[in-house]
Amino acid sequence: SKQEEPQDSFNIAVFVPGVVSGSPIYEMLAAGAQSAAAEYEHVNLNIIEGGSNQGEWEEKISSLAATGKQDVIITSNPAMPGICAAVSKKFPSQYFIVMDGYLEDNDHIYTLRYDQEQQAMLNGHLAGLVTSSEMEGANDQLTIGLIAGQEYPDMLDLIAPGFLAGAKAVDDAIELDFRAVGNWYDAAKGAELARAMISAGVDVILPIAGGANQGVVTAAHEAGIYVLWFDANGYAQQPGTVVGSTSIQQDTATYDTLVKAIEGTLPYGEAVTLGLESGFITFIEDDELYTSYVPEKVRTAQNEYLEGLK
Amino acid sequence: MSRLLHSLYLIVLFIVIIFTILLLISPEPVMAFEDFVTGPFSNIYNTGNLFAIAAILIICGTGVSISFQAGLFNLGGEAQIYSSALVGTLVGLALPEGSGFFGILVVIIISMITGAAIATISGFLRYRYHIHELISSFLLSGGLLSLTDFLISNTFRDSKSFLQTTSKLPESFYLPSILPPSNLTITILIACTVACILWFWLYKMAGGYEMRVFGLNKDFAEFGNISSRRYTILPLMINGACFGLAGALMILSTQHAAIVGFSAGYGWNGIVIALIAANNPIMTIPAAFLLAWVETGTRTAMAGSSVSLEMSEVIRGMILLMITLRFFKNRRSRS
Amino acid sequence: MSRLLHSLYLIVLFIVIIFTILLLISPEPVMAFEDFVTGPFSNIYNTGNLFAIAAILIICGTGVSISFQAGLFNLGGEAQIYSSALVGTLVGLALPEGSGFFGILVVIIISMITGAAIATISGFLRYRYHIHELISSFLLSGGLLSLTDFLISNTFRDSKSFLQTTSKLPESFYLPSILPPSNLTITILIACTVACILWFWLYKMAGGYEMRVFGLNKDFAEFGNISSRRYTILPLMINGACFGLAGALMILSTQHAAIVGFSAGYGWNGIVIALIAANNPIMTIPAAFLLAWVETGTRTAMAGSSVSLEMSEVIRGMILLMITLRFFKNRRSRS
Amino acid sequence: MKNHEGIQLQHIHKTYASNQVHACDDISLSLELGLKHIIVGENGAGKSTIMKILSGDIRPDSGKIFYRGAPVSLTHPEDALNLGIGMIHQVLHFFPELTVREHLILGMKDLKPLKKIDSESIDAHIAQICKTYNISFSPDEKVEHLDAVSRQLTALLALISRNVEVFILDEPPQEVLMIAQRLNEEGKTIIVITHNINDAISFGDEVTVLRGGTLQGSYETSTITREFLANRIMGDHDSQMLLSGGKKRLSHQSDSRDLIGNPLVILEHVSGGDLDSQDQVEDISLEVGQGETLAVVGIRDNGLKALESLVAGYKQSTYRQTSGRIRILGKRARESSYDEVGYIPSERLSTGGAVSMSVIENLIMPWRRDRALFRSSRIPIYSSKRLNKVAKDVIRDFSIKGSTQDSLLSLSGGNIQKLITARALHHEPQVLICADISWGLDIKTREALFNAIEVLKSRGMAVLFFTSEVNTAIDEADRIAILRRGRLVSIIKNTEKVTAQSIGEMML
Ligand SMILES: Nc1ncnc2c1ncn2[C@@H]1O[C@H](COP(=O)(O)OP(=O)(O)OP(=O)(O)O)[C@@H](O)[C@H]1O
Ligand SMILES: Nc1ncnc2c1ncn2[C@@H]1O[C@H](COP(=O)(O)OP(=O)(O)OP(=O)(O)O)[C@@H](O)[C@H]1O
Ligand SMILES: [Mg+2]
Ligand SMILES: [Mg+2]
Repeated sequence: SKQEEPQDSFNIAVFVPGVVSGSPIYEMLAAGAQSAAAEYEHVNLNIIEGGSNQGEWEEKISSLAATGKQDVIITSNPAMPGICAAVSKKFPSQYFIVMDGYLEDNDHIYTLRYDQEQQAMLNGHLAGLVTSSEMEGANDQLTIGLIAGQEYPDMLDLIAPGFLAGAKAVDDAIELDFRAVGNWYDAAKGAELARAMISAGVDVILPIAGGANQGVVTAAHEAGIYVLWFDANGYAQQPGTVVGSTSIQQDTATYDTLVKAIEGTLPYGEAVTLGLESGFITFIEDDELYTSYVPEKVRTAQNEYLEGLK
Repeated sequence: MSRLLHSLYLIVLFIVIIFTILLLISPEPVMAFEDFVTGPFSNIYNTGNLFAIAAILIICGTGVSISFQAGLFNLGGEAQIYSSALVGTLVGLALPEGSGFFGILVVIIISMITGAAIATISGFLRYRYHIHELISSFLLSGGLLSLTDFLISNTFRDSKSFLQTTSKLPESFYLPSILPPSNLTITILIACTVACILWFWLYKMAGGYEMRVFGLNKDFAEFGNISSRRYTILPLMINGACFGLAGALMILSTQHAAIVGFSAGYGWNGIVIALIAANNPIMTIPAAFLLAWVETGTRTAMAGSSVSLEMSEVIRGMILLMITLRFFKNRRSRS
Repeated sequence: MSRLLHSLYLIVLFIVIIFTILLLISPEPVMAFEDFVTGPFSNIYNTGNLFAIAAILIICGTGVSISFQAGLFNLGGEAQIYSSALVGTLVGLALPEGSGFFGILVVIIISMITGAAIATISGFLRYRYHIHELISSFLLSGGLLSLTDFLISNTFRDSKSFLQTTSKLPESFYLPSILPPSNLTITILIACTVACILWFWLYKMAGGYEMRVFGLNKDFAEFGNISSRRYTILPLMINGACFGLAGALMILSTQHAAIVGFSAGYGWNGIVIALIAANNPIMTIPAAFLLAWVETGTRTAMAGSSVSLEMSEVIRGMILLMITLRFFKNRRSRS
Repeated sequence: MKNHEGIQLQHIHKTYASNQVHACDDISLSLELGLKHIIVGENGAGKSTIMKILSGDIRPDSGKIFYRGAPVSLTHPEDALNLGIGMIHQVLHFFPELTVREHLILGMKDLKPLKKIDSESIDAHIAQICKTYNISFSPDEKVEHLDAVSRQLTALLALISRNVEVFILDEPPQEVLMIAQRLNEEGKTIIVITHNINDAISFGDEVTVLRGGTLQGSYETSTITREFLANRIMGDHDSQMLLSGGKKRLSHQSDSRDLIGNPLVILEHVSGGDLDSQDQVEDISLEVGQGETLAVVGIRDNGLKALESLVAGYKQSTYRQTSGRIRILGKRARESSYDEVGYIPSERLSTGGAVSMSVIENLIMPWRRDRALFRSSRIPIYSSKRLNKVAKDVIRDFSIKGSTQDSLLSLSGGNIQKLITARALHHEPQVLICADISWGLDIKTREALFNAIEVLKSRGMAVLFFTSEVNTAIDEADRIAILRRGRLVSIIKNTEKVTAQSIGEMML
């Protein structure tokens, strides 16, 4: 059947640098791609998981490109633009889309990223509000926590500073306790780090550590302090403990981008940064778990900040 | 007396080595050292966890000791724990919610059977087709780990959870706690019992005796008319059952659900324990405590932010190597 | 004639098994099967990669064969590849940018020395203190893997990269390509040369003869005045050097930088290859191609038909197990 | 019918897959219970093979086995043992690290995996058997410290304690044969493989002859003569001459050499041995001259093995020389090359070769670095042609049955012994150190071997020969040194007056 419609068919390969299940950002990537493909008869979609060995990603993407059958390869993660650029050298006719990454001036690569600094500022502002609030689990000390899976450029240059800046917008005296787990899976070590932070007086933590997030939530729940969530709606993780969540609409963004690619209108070579105003980054205010657990005063202040940023 | 001196010397040596390593890699070596040494006992939570980790390690180490004593190499421990824990959990989930003690027993037995079955495949292949159990257990393990990952994160995934996990077992399946709020349950008692029983079997009963002889030199076993079928398959079966037990206990006492990758590393650590304990089930107890102490110690040192995660692994590796070296040298000079 | 029939039967059996597995797990089994079988040869890129993977496997397998033939067990291959690749890369980065051929040679030699040094530790401990090389290499490997992870992702990390990796080597360090755009470089030639040389040494020269005797019968070796120190240490040294070479070649031909975990699995696969090849360096060549074919085949099948990563690992494991099974059964029936 | 009460092998065929040797060709045997049966035949005749089949060690390609009238299927030695049939192989498989007691425990029938081990009653049991059969050794001795005879005794003890009814003994030493006699008196069936025709006729009730894998016939020993038996074994060759070899050959040669030639082996006040065991020697002084055979007779673990190891310089980690001086061709032990000193160790398979390696590879061990084996004297790479030529020469010269590429494992016991001997003699060494070389060789081969040694001796080779068999010493030596508890009692000239009895008395 492949050969009957060579002219018409449009093949999309989704390369997931990791595994889909368990990672909200990749789940949204897959979902967005699936709904875009579902709209067109002639679009074939293939989702390929690359696994956790970073050393193999380039080779795996290359072998996708080598088939020569993929009209576009879409992937997501800040490391991928570099890898796609390298592959592009070997397969100059292959088109790539990289979500959540940034690379200018390669006329076969389109990148799209979210303004993570802004997103972190939103989380940071709420953290500032929480730590200085009268909420049950909050203490007098003005320290907020950020637990990362690893230290990587965007984390150090954008997220952590954004997070602190958001908090300082509440009270300039607020300090940041930043620690890295060292990997993206070890929940037990996540919990240990969280406990250490808690004993150092932190009362609200933003974990950006993949599977290790769960350990942070557990430790926070035990100690009765608060957790914020990044990238996807996380209130249900532990109602009452997770008191704030930003999200990015990677599914919609993927859908929009792919539709343009299928229609032939995607401007390859461009690098887009989506900010708050685009609507692809939000702070989730309309969740019942948010409204019921977070005092009105805090919510109002957060809403003002959110509107102000837009 | 000289024995005592020697032990003292060893302890001092350890301390110096650990401290030197920390000095090299930690920004705050004194604090890190303090965290490392006293951390595991600084609060009930840590101490309880140390015991909980040790319990699982004892069981894994004892199991591996058995197959090592039979001269068999089981490299498939990782999957034997993980897959059998999943199977046990699924059976537990299928049982009525208030199954309590009976439910716990069923989960344990099912997990043990699963673990034993997986390991037995390798034993059978070795006996029947002379395929080295080292290859078959390793390859089988690779496949099963992925399969289990797949099953947890797709087929049996709890759609309400953000984690890649099955649903949680009902509370009636939780093992009774010792030292709350730590993870310690009666696992430590079970573990010591298992180690003692297997020790007794190994050194005081005919089957264990035959198995050890078989392990010393398989080619010559014919002389004693030792059944090579029995002692190729049985040790792996016991080993697998131990891993299954370890998996079930981790589920029943700590995790309460099969989470992706939750048992990673225990299969390998079982080998390490067995090696340190020179394949003596009773000796796995101190060996496991040592490892658990190093484990919790590096964790608390890390949580105190004085050491990074990988570095803590390095320290762990170094300490293990030192222990093994000293231990073996010591043992050798005695014999 | 019956030999031929038997081979045919084996091939048919393979096909049936692979197909059955695919039928069970793939939404489009026919296509997946086609991809699996022909995928590795469907384009230059895949074929090149198959050769590139096989090259590394040949080197690892040959190295392990040598220590196996001497009756020594090196379980530390993972670290011997990984750590020595890192050391090689760092030295390469320290050299002037346009070092070219000379730079490549230095990187290779340094990596080989590093790998050999690591393995030699175990040989020395075995000879001097009677600590089993299996224990020491395994434990040492655990520590070194973590240390290498740490060094790559902290001390020597390329702060501009999003990956956990060192900086890339300059282009003058890249090995000459064969079959661009694939990853295949002259590694395959190096690999076959190494296998042939070591085969030659093993079966046609006095040193190899002595080593084999030592591996088979220590008493006979002593009878013939064969140095037990030399043949406890040398084989591990060669084995380690091979792993170091494999690490260096992966860096110089494919990765161009030491990325965290890039070589994971090759140490174990070396053992698998050696066992399949019955420790004969020449036979590691077909064994490595078989393994590489399965590897590339599952990759292309996965890329073509949306089989999940875990499932593809399961297929891979199964197929390898089958191959090993048939292979050994076959070999056994011949003897 | 008496036969139905015994053991019957019917139309047994066995072809070894690896080399297509047809080791048993339609062999049918009927062995009556309660008798002493002897199996004889040349090296490679298939004796061990047929008995391994009866003991369940290997499976026949076709044929039936009946025991006490019922057909039996023997797939594992355990099957045979459960029927009461047990075999002692000449080269025994042991766990070197275990003690005698532990070996015996292994053999116990009523051992159940969950049964506790009661070592006291086991000791009592061992003591009782030892007393009954007049065997002496301590159950705590590690098997690796036992000599070949004691190992055989251990194996026999294990069979006795398993209540075996049919004992198959593959070339047992005299000590074992003596116990077998007692066992037979108790009604047990004994099957003995031997090359010793005197033993065969004096010990056995019935003798079965095999040749080239086929059955030559079974005879009651009371009805046949040595000459007849030798003839059946070897065919129509001049078996007469061979039977009368030994001392006769010696006596006419040694007349011409009264003087001992230039001493090539010199031991001066040598002490040492395995310091952890009885196997030690003290203050040994002796000389072996050109063209002379000196036999050292003694009990193996009372210093014989130690002396052998010290002189050969073998196992230096176990056998230490504490004082004295050893000079062979003016050099220390082990310092000479293969064409100066040849060594045939007493532990044939364990130290004499690597069983899974080929005949060639086993042969070239001593001269593996010899340029003559390389493609050219510059490049140290073996030339297959040259290797093959050497191997073929040796195989031909010593009429070894087997081909160069076969593994050592696929040779018969006697042929392995030939190969190891051939290796030591091939380069015509000036000194030969050897232990029990005739062990396991058939009459013809043994004769050929000693003739070959005579030839070398006439060219000046000195032979130092260690043996525990007094008769061999008397047959083959020019002088005999008698070792007792690690000390030399005396060194005597081997004249007509010397008898086994007189030497035996000095050894005790
Ligand atoms: N495992 C084996 N594989 C292949 N061939 C074998 C094997 N064992 C014995 N043979 C061959 O079978 C023949 C008979 O061997 P067997 O051991 O039965 O001889 P034997 O009568 O015991 O001789 P000997 O007196 O030398 O021990 C020999 O030619 C030998 O080479
Ligand atoms: N330790 C061993 N390991 C492997 N094979 C062995 C071993 N000992 C003996 N064999 C093999 O078993 C066969 C018979 O050996 P065994 O010594 O029992 O023969 P035999 O006929 O009793 O010898 P001989 O005729 O020299 O007395 C031989 O082919 C030999 O290669
Ligand atoms: Mg506060
Ligand atoms: Mg024989």
